[in-house]
Amino acid sequence: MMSNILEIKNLVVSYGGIEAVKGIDITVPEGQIVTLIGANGAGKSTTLKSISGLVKPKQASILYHGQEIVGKTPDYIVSQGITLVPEGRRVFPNLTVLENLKIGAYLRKDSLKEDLDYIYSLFPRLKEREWQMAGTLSGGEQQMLAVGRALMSKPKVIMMDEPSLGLAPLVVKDIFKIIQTINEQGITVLLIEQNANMALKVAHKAYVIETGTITMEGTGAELLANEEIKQAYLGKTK
Amino acid sequence: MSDKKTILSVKDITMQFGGVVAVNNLTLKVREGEIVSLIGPNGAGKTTAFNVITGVYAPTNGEVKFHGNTIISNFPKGKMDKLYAGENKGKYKKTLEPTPDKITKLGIARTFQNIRLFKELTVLENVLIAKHMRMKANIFADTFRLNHKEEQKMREDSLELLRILDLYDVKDEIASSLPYGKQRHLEIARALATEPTLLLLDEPAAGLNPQETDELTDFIKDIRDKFHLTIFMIEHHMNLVMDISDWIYVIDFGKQIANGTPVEIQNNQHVIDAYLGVADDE
Amino acid sequence: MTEQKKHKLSILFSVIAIVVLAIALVGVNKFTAPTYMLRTVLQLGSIYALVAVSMNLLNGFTGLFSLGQAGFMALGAYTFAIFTIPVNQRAGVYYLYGVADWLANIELPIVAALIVAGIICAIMAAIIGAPVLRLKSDYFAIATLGFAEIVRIIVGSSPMNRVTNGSLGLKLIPKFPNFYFPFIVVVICIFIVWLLINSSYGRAFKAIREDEIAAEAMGINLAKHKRMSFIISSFFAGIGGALMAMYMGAITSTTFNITLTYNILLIVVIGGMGSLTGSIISSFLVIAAREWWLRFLDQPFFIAGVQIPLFKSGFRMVVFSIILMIVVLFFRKGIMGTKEFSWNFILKRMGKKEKTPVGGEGNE
Amino acid sequence: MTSTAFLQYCLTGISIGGIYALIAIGYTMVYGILRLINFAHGDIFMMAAYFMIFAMVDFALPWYVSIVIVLAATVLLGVVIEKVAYKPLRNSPRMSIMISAIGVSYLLQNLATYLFSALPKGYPKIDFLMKTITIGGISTSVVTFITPILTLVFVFVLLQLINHTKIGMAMRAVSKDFETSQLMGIKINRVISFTFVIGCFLAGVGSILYFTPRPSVYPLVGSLPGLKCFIAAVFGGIGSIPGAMLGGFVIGLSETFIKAAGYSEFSDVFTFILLIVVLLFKPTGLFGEKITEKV
Amino acid sequence: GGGSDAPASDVAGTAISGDTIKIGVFEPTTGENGGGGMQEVLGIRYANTIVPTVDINGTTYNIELVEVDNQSDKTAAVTAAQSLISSGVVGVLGSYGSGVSIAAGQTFAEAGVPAIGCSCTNPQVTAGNDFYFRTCFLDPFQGTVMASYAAEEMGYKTAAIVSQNGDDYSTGIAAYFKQAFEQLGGTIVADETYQTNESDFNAILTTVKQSEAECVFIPCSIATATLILPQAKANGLQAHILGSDTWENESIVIAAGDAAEGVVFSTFFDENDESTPMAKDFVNGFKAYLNEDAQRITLNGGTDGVAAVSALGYDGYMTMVTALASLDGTEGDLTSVNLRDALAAVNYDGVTGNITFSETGDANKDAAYLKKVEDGKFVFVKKQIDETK
Ligand SMILES: Nc1ncnc2c1ncn2[C@@H]1O[C@H](COP(=O)(O)OP(=O)(O)OP(=O)(O)O)[C@@H](O)[C@H]1O
Ligand SMILES: Nc1ncnc2c1ncn2[C@@H]1O[C@H](COP(=O)(O)OP(=O)(O)OP(=O)(O)O)[C@@H](O)[C@H]1O
Ligand SMILES: [Mg+2]
Ligand SMILES: [Mg+2]
Repeated sequence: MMSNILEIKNLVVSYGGIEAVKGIDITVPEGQIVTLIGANGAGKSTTLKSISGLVKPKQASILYHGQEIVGKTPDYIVSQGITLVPEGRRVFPNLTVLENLKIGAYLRKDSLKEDLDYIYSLFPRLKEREWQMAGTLSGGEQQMLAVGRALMSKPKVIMMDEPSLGLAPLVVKDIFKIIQTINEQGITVLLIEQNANMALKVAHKAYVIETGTITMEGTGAELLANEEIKQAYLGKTK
Repeated sequence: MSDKKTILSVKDITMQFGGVVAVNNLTLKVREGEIVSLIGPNGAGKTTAFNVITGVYAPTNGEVKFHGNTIISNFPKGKMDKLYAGENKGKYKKTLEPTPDKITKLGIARTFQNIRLFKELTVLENVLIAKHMRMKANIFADTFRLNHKEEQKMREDSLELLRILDLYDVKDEIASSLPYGKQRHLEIARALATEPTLLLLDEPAAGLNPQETDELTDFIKDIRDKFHLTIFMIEHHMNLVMDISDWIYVIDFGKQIANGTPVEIQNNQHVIDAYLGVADDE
Repeated sequence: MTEQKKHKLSILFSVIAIVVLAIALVGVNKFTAPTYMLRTVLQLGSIYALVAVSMNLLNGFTGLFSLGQAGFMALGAYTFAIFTIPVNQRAGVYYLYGVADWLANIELPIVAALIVAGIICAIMAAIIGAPVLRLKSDYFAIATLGFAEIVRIIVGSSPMNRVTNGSLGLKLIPKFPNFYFPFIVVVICIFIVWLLINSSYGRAFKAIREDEIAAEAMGINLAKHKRMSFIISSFFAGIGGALMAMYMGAITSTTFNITLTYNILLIVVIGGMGSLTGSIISSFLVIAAREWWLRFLDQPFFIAGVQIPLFKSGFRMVVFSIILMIVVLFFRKGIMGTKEFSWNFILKRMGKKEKTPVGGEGNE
Repeated sequence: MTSTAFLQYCLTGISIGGIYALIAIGYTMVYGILRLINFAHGDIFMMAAYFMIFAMVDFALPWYVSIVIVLAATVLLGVVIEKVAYKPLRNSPRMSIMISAIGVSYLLQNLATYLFSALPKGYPKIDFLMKTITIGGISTSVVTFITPILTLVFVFVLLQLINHTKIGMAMRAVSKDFETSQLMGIKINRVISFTFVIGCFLAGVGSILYFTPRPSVYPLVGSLPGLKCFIAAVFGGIGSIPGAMLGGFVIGLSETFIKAAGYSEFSDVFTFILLIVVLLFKPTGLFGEKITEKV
Repeated sequence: GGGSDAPASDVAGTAISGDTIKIGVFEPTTGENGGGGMQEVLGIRYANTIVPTVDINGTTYNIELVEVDNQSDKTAAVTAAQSLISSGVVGVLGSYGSGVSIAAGQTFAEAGVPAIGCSCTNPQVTAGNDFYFRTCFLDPFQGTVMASYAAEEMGYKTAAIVSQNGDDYSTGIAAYFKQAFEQLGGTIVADETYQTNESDFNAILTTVKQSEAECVFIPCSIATATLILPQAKANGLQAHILGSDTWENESIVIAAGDAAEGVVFSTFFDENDESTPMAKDFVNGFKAYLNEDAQRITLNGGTDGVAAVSALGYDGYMTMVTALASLDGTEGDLTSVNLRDALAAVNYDGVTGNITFSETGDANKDAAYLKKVEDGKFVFVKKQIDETK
């Protein structure tokens, strides 16, 4: 039996009275890829934000390696090894591509050279734009940068909120490959994707969230085969 | 090729940001009533091309014609004269750099890659604002309600539009409180309210799940027919693109690398290498 | 149906409210001593309400952060004063340098002078607006601040001696012809701004505030609309300045320094950027607090014959600044946020009660 | 104008410009990180002067101890203000913080009046700063001479700090996006406090240099320099440290020469016109970053 | 005041009721002139401790001071004045700084409450206002005095002027000085102005130095004086510095130190003038009053020196009390309007000289004192009599 690196119990989040997340339970086993799928506004991003401390849940217990992290500040949570690739890229527009990558490794004290080369090998486009201000990158380039930046922190758990948004088909495939590669290196991945097809394919475990509650869970393959899921999230099959 | 009229014609457009050549001698045509897609790798210059067509950026060089009239034209000047990387330096002698509002008035509307609604205003207000441009009354008449009838009509038209686009129920909601998919719809509704003949959509399906993307496909066709539009669209969802496009342009590094029908594009090796990748096994 | 009914009810309520307020005003006039502080607070508060509303039109509704209000008020106040000081008393006012020849015999009626003051400001706004409005956010703010200071210094400078009386300032400016005068002017002006804001042009202003790029993509001519907003705002700031001159009876250029702008900004933000009713409410509250309710803090204060140590001259402003910060802390978006006062709240309650007996009404 | 007079004006202009620059840098740094025009900055500068009076007059401490104490107290004041008046408003609209800043400014002015009376107090003499030195025909005090030099040194150090250190990078990141900065593991409150520490430190230094040759302190003494330095910061492009420095020197020199030309009445008018003209050509100031918004 | 809807003759005014008479103290205690204003208030408070009651027709009334801060700001001044009126004062003392007095003048006139300006010297304060009186001399006189001192006494041919833009007090005196000095055959070689709250005067002083003026006349606030003197010294300015009445304030000497040496200014009051023994008593009494309480010393600028404005404040209060005592009639028809009439006829021997009021309400004072700073002390130079009176 694998140990759970993250255990979320009864997470409730409300924005000014409106409950966006209504008591969900999620367990993330160490070294696995776990994905959350669900319609727009279901509360997926809110869940990730709660884990990383950006949103204060109304009620919850979030255990990381058995340690309670609810109420801790985001910088503390990051320092423990949980990184988030935020929704909407959020690169630092006034920093260069290189600086964005460096700031991803803000808490690290060791040499960055190797990791930079690794990121550049994943996204050659970023190498080309090393000195460009991140704010002027195209949408897709910014998305690559956001993923690269998160990887720079050498996390134990990486949470990605729609990493494939706005990427060209080729790059989307790359992203999923990267997800699998880093997972093989031992990093736990918690993934939100609209591209449910791909996400379920790579996921060991998946949750379906609808209007703030979990309606289904299982292995990626199980959900991929589920008729309801096909109907609601997978669209017309080609 | 059909014999439909060309509504938009982009000629030799180059857009440079200092040394960065975002769009490079791009030439393309959009014919009336069609749905034309613009695809290409990230950073290929698609959004920039849209920005040039809608007047957000004045191009470094080139010309844009709409309904046969030149609406934008420029040639490299000043610092750009030295940096210019294209080949058609002397071809366009005129300088015509209208602001985006002028372009919109001519009948070209757009949506944005990153949704840009009037966030704190209601859905209805968002649409009404788009109608403002077509209003005849001046500020005095409008303030003192001398144009009561016009205002009334504006309101009715807007509500009608919201009804058609399935946004009537949320008309009094604050725009930013809508779910993402609805916000995309509202952006389109708002663009339609400017009464365009050409609609530019920049990644309308970004952030939608496959199911919602399918719905969008039908929706785009619907509005094209209902409003007699020509649609020019940037998209990375190939299902959507291949499904509804009459014609597809592919660009890479700012240059056109292919154009043709969906079937042609899907089988173009060049495009597969640069952009599509090998088709999935399913 | 319910929509319309609601609308009608709101109008009815508003009319009733206005009548009640008017009666209250008459009551204040009739039943308080002419020296009663409330009267002053109401008059000054209403003037501040007008300038705050005019600033809000720019800052809150069009998203143009202007710090030039004091300059336009100066212009309005001086224009008004120059044309209304009684001709036969001009020699006394311009006692040191004399009065310019062209000015010596012009005297306008009060209302005409008010309008002229507004128009001069509007023209000035049109002139400086063309270049300055190209600037963005804080750069626009500093440019307008600069403009205001330029106006203030020039108005008080020696080459203007025979027109503005230079540093010596102007006095014997006609005071309000009666108690109601400022209220009537202010109500009319604010009503016009209210109409404007709720018109299609007003919506265009708000669009610019929300997102300039999107607004432009919707066909809104940014330059033109910003200019209109700037001109109209300045027009009313000018009238506000003129009313201020009437209220004070004597002005010098230092009256219209940057602190005045800060004070107006403060009122606008406390009331809520983008809320007219907010600006109005906050004007009265701020003025009443500073000029009236807190005054006792400056006086030595005794409890059972023992003097409480903190209370002495200057304490009032210390307390006022602290209150200011506390208010901002608790009302982060101002008292009203971007909302206007509305009857919806009451109407909703009424609606609930109504539903049971009327039944079918609500259903479509 | 004789050449000694010309030199005299130059020296005056550069010296006052250096002080403007120091204060303007404080404005610019705080603005850079919080998008806040810290209206209270001029009053912090004023408070620093009162601290010096306490240290040297009321407690009769030697100048070298006093300077340390003054700088420490000023920095502390700035950090406390940040914690009490700005930090709780971190997620509020920009304007609310601005009003809080105006509130702090009023509070400091009124508190100073309330506590120390509005009458001017003499600023203590720091002898070595007031020594007269003679260079090329004009004599001037040490302080006039070292002000611009100190300013340049500080600017150099700051630029290194901001562009080439981790904390500098963190400052630039925080200035754009609090949330994402936190996600990088940056302690944003610490970074913001640090910014105030630097800003107030420079205000403290500026205060010592300013009041030594102008030895009179009253509660409103910070308001006009405050306004001018704010203008200097905008002039150079708010957010830019070399810009603030340049703005300070330009304003110091231009107002000095306008006064020299006999237009003292209009010196501020000229300064503002200069500012507006510069902005019309460079809408974000001389060195301001162009706000390129990707559409 | 003309132009108002309440001509002086038919305002009702405020009536005295009960056994307390309220006197308003309308002074700046914060803002630009907060320092000097406070010293005037101290004079008034001291006077109140000396004469806390007044007998009118055999009835004894307590006098209560109602203090209000006009913040040295004209807008605030009007409301401040209004708040005094609404608290029921029958007479007002103040204000330091002419601008605020001018601003509030009409408010007092309309309410029918007489005001005595203690130290505000601008003619505009009383001109056209039946309810404003003042106990000090006027700017034209002061300007003339200083000009004639410069031109005749010292024989200067050239002079420079430095004044404050937008300040009626400063510009007013400067203008009269200029007029008088030029009439006496001198030339003004530099006429400089500065903005409110300016604290760097190096450029202006260099210009003055360049103009080679023999003397420079600087009518300004206390704060400005303390700033300008050391800068003038550092600048090596040789011209003789002449000041105005505001300069009689020990805090200037304390703050400016030896930079103040040699400065000459005009003032209302000489504590060493033998001709008025009252002055001696006042000075001693007032010093004792200040020393009673450390707080008062702080407010007085950290010394027990007697500022001229304190003396004028004292005289203002005493003049008011004298007028009150001269009222006849009983409770009910003891009104502020009657007090105004009583003031118009008052005759009081004060520490700053005899006080009677002219048609316009100005004290018929014909003497100014010139003083000089020597060894950190104010030294009497001469008494200047106004020949035009
Ligand atoms: N800051 C906020 N204030 C108020 N409501 C919010 C806020 N953020 C999210 N919400 C609401 O909470 C709900 C859940 O939002 P969330 O962003 O978690 O959804 P999501 O599942 O990530 O959707 P999407 O696919 O659109 O990203 C939505 O209804 C949204 O409108
Ligand atoms: N203002 C600018 N300054 C500098 N470079 C820019 C600017 N705007 C765009 N670019 C560059 O131009 C190129 C084209 O950008 P554009 O946004 O048009 O790409 P795109 O084709 O829309 O890509 P995506 O599919 O990722 O949105 C990018 O490499 C980008 O970095
Ligand atoms: Mg989300
Ligand atoms: Mg794009």
